[in-house]
Amino acid sequence: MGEFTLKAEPFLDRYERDFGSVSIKELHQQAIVSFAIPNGCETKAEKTLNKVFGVACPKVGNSVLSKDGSARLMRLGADQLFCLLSNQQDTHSAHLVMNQKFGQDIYTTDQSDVWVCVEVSGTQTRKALERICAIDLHPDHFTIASIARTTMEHLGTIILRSAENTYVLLSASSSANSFLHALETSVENTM
Amino acid sequence: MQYSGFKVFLEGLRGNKGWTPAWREPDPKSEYDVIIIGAGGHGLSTAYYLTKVFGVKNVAVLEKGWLGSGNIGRNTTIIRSNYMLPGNELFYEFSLKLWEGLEQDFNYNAMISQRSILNLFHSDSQRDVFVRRANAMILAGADAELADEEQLRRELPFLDFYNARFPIKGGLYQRRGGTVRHDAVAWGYARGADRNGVDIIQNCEVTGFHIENGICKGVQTIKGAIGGKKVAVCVAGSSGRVMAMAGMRLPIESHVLQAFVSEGLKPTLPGVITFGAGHFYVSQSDKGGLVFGGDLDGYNSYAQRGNLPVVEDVAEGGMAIMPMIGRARLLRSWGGIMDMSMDGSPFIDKTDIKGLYFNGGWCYGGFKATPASGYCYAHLLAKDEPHPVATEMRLDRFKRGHLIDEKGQGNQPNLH
Amino acid sequence: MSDQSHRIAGGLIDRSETLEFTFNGTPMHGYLGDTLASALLANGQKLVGRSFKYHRPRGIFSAGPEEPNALVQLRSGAQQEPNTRATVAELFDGLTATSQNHLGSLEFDFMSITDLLAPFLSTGFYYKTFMWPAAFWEKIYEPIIRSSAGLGRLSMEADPDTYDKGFLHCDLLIIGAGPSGLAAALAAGASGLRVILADEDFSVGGRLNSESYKIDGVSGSSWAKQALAELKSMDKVRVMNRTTVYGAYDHGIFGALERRTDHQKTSFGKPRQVLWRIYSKRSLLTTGATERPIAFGNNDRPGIMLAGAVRSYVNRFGVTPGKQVTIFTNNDDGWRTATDLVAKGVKVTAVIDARNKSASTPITGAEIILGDQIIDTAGRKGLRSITLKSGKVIQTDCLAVSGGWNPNVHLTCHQRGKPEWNSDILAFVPGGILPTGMKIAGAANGKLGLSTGMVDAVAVAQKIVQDLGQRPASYDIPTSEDEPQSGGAIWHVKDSKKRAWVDLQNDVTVKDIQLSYQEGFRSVEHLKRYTTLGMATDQGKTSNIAGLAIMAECSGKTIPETGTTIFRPPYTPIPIGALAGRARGKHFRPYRLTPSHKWAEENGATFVETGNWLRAQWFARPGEKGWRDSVDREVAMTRASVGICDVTTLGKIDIQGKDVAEFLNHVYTNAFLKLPIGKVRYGLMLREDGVAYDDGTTARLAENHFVMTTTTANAVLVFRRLEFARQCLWPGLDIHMISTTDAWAQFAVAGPNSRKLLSKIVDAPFDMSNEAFPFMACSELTICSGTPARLFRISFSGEIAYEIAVPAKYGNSMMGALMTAGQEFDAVPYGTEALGVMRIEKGHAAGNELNGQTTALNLGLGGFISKKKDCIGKTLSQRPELNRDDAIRLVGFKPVKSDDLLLAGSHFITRDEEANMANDQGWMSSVAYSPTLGHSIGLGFIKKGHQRMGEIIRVVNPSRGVEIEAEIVSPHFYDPEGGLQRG
Amino acid sequence: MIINHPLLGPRDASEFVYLGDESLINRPDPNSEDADDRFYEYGYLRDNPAGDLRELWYHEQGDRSWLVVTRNTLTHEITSVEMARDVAKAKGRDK
Repeated sequence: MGEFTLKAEPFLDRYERDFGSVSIKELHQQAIVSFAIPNGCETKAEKTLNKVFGVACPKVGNSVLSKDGSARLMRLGADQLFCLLSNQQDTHSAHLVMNQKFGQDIYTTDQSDVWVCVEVSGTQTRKALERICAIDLHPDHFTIASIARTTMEHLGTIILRSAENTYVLLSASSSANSFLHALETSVENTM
Repeated sequence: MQYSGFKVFLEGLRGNKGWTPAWREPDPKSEYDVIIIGAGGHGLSTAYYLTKVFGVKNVAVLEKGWLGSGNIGRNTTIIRSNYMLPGNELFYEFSLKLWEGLEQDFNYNAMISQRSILNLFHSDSQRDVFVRRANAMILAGADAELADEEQLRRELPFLDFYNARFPIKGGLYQRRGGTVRHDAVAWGYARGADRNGVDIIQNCEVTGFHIENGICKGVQTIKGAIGGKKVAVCVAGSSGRVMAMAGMRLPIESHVLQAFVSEGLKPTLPGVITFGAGHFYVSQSDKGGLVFGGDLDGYNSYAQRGNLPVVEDVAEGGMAIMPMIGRARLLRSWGGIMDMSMDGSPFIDKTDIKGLYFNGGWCYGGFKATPASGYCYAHLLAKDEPHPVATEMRLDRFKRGHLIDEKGQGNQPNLH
Repeated sequence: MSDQSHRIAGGLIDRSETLEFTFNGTPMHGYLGDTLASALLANGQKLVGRSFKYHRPRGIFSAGPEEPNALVQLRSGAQQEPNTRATVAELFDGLTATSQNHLGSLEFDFMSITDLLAPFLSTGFYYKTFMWPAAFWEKIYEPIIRSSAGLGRLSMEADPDTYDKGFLHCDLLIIGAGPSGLAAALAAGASGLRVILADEDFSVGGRLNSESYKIDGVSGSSWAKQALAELKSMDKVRVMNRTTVYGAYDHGIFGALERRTDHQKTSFGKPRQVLWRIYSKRSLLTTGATERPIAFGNNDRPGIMLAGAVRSYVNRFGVTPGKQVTIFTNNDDGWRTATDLVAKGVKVTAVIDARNKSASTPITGAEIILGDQIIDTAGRKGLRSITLKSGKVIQTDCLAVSGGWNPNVHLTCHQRGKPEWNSDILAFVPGGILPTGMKIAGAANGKLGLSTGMVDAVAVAQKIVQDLGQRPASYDIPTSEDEPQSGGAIWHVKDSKKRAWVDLQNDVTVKDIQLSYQEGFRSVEHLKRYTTLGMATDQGKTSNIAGLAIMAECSGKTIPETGTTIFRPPYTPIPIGALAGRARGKHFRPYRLTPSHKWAEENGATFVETGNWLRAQWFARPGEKGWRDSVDREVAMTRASVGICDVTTLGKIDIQGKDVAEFLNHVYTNAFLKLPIGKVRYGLMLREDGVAYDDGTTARLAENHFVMTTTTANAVLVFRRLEFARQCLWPGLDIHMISTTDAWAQFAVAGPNSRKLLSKIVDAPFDMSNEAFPFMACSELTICSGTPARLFRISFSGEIAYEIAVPAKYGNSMMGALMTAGQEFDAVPYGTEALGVMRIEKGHAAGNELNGQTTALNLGLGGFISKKKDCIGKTLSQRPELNRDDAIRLVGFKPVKSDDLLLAGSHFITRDEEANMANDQGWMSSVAYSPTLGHSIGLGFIKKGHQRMGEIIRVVNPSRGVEIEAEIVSPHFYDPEGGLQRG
Repeated sequence: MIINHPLLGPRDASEFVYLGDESLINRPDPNSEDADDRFYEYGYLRDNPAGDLRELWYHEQGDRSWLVVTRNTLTHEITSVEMARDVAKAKGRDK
């Protein structure tokens, strides 16, 4: 016992770079748990979520921060939500905690390592994202806390507008390097 | 009128006053032995062989628009016989052999150019599949040649051997494959059929079939009813619409395939080249345009036009294997409607309605089949039995479970 | 500069910035604001190119994108850009251009012999000859035709520039920033719409920059400048110059190309062009109109231009194309050219109006000739004189021709809308099915007067504002006047005996069109295809209508009866590089890396592309001579002790819900209803057509929690099909799926010592014994002091084997830990090749066997289709021809001579039968050299294979010129009873 | 093309994967007497209309929902978009 221990290695090696009016940063301590709502249990599930997070369940295409601000609930589909928890030392136990709280009301799956999580921020962010994102990110249209699951440069991506000029992007962890390249190129091409 | 270099010379001296129409513009007669619906490539070649080879005399071809307005007039002109399955390969090889003597046969220069077709492969397992195919081709009497990377580097130095996402590992050549001036095929067959006495009636849309007690006796058209002992439908792209008038549902969906041509360029590509890790195939026309295409748009359509995602996908495929075309410009894009069948292979068959015959389901491979399709359809119409190389192209094959699925994609037409 | 012989005063160019350039190596100068064409004209360069077929000397014909003649090769080396229209190429310092399509120099083109042979090269001549002897076509005729045809040359080097793409969204896309577009944008912008105003030119204003119009009392170009400034102050309006909207696609999506650095010598590492997809709720086409010429004898000489283009050069660029200009018109608009030239002090020799009608303004110093027409011209490399029908000869070095104006309907045709004939303006206007949400205004809609056009555009813009549910703000339409527009229907001069060009670029003459009619090519499409009219790089922007008119004349029909031609995307040619954007080279598609990629890199792995994945193929060790050495060693060491392979790429799907077991029973051929918790089961999936589709395993982790694995290749497709089954076929079942392929780093640990190795890393009290954790067991557990993990006891190699999964972030570290723990067993990492060898030794089907053409019966998996239940594909798998007696079966092959190598793709022929397709018995799907058995082995499909064990067959490979003999054997070469993996 | 997703609003069609005629929802009863014929027709025969077609699209790069889209195959105009799951339930497939 104890002879071997494993080290978690973030997908982009804690990448962080300031381009001036845009900066890109890997959020490497993000726990992600997916919630699936059992058939016919929408009301019950929404009640449970309200109880656990202290907020009403968001509508599809939107997200909401939990009452204590520690978790963000993103409604991706009719029966699917993602829960993002920032600054987690152990990203893989979050779903177990949730699982215990939910029982069979909601099915949970650990998604932490499915996704590389990147924050892009700065005044020119929208101009850079215009190059790869087909979603209309105009501030009147894609309001703060809006989310969308779409595709960028052949890669499935979830985009969240977390603040005025800040976006959190989730894309498959196995192609993290290609995704980062797409982002960097977009920023460089619009500088 | 017989065409020849001498005739061109003589007419040049006479101010080209002596050329006569390539075909007549007849009014329909009340009755024909065979009515062919559709003056596309296949319909016209059917009429040509029916009269020339099988001795049928009284034949009409009815065309909704202008002759050659189907996919014969909007394809990417490739001929080849690089198939794998017995139900296909013998047929396409027969077709390629007919192409080889066609111009002298119908006295029209269709610019049949056997400048080779090359299918690139990019992985070991893809190579295995191509070896299987190459061997099948040779066993069927066709030609096939496997080229390794080194050979391709020598022959096609402009391919991306240096920075490719999917490295080029080799390719399957069919040297006898190539390209043809597609419109000229329609015109050559039309002129030939017309000279054999076939009435080609343009602007004569068929509006219904005359079917009595399960027997087809003719058609209704916008120019009136026309009787026919045999009615041969040959309208790939519109098969569903036409056969619906006879109350038949088909194992076919109509899909749009886009095609593209660049501005004219001095000789750039020696032959046809296809990408094995994306959707792109290209050749160069005698006028100098790069003629290229890729995948179907993917959705059912009769609109003869496509959308941007496929345009971009095709361009990406092109740049992936030959980045020297980056500064060549796309001049025109257009769309054709494909009869996409349930296993990617066609039909030349009788129907359950006596006297009504069907030819269709050519997917995006109909052009290369033009001579054999017409020949075999003519054989079926004349003798009421399939030509030996077209015995598998039956409508009931799905019911029996006899699939001719080259790509292994199953009953989803847009994947073939 | 004094050396610019044809430069005159005025214009919108910046004379303080001199730009140097060369044409065919000759140094020349121009100014900022010039196009290459205006600079060439300023330098007195009349001859700029050769025509396509007859290699006729040609000069600049237009001042815009419709240019048929002045195509040049721009730049040099790998950046050489053939067929660039000089009329839209912005001049920059250091530009180099060369003329194209000639053999020898531009002045002495040997290929101009074709012009002398023209009588024998009439339209379609090539269809009538070159047929004998047949073999000569490829060898002789075609190479000659090909090298004389074509236009410019590619460098044949990879395009060194980069391209980018992007997405834009707007309420209203306005295409064309001429007077109508600007006014519409001002009106819509004032009403608060999100507007994009795009224009292909580098300076907005459209014809305002080329004409002497006044708007609101100032010059048209000044008004355009003011309008631009105002639009730029509106934060919801985006003005995009140098941006060509090239295609109208479904549902309001447009393609647009923005040229970012084409006006510079270098791109400074930035994308040269950006391809935009514009999503618009509405669009407004204000693309104006294009002038058309009149065909007459020898109307193709350098110096013969469109009259409006002459105005452009004089007014916008401060260049006069000639010193003695003659005007030939059939309409009022042509006269304005004379007025403008006179105002600029350019000598107008004569104005010839084919009608018997004169304009009101007197033209100082010009001879006015009414009711006459030009029948011939002289001057091979530059116009010298013209001859009129009346016999009069006029010396002139520039002829400005106006045949009226055609609305620019190009984009309205992209959804196969057919323009309609408007007999008032004698031109086609937009008609038929228009692109969704599109409106047309101004000259593009046939409202040819300046004032009329602007009023129309504002009205349409305000209507759009209303349609979008907003209130139109008040907008004062600027004051301007309509210029006189009436004209006559004169398409070509009938009395010309000489060749009269209709399509200048493709060398289609009036006679060619008449011959086309004579030979029966009478529909518009036949005309186009037979003569090549309108098929050149300009898509016939200046020639289609005349062609149609001449055909109408031949048939005695009207123009609309004769037909219309529609334009196809793109509006102007678009570089293929721009359409591809960034997706080229290594970035053609994304890379997916396995969690242990870094470890593999550090440990000598060779990688292979597997779909988008990059996987370790083998790990070479020093001294190994080739890949076979490495692979043989990896197999041998795994079978001898233990090997480790990253198998993360297999698809993983987390499935939860109350009805998962029932669902799996539907989608797998074999039974899953009673799969116990803690167990894994192999499963086979069929397509609904009964053909085998995918295989994998599914583990039951809890009552309502399952984990499915799929093959690497089908991961996405299986997920899609399962979602279809879940939502569309059995929507009542409670099933929830999410992909966890990337969540878990999964490693196969295989070999007799695999258990011992893993025992070292699993956390207590997990019991690894065969009794506690037998073959096909699974469990969640922790390893390495607390890392969550999943363990499956499954085997692809036939050995005692496990697959162990840890969260992907630990994957790289895990590989290291496994190797460290395995050191004492001489553990070996193995790649996909060794994996493949072991699966062939074991007789497992993989991608080469599950190729979408084979059934469970073919694969020897018929027994996996449960007789007790239905599943997807079962009914259709029972069709008779899929179950023929002589159906192919998957079996093993071993060479009769043990040194022989089997090759995949070989076909099987029964001994003593001839090798042909009729006797084809099947094919070899997978082969490997088995280090375990010491010879080559293969898997393949052969008719009735299961009944032919021991038969020797011919393995033919004619494409490689080899044939060997092989024995049909069981596909299970290694441990056929399967005892090892259970040990 | 743009598909107006009932839950997500307008999305570019490139986020979707096309399958085909909505009738693919109507998987026949495998236990019916004429199951062979019905599966053959279900699997292979299509109306393939030139006009309105109810067809299945999968929002693969989105919420993973299958949709039934009514689209005109001559003009590509889309007149309605429904969740396929609701359509399937309305056909009684959840029984």
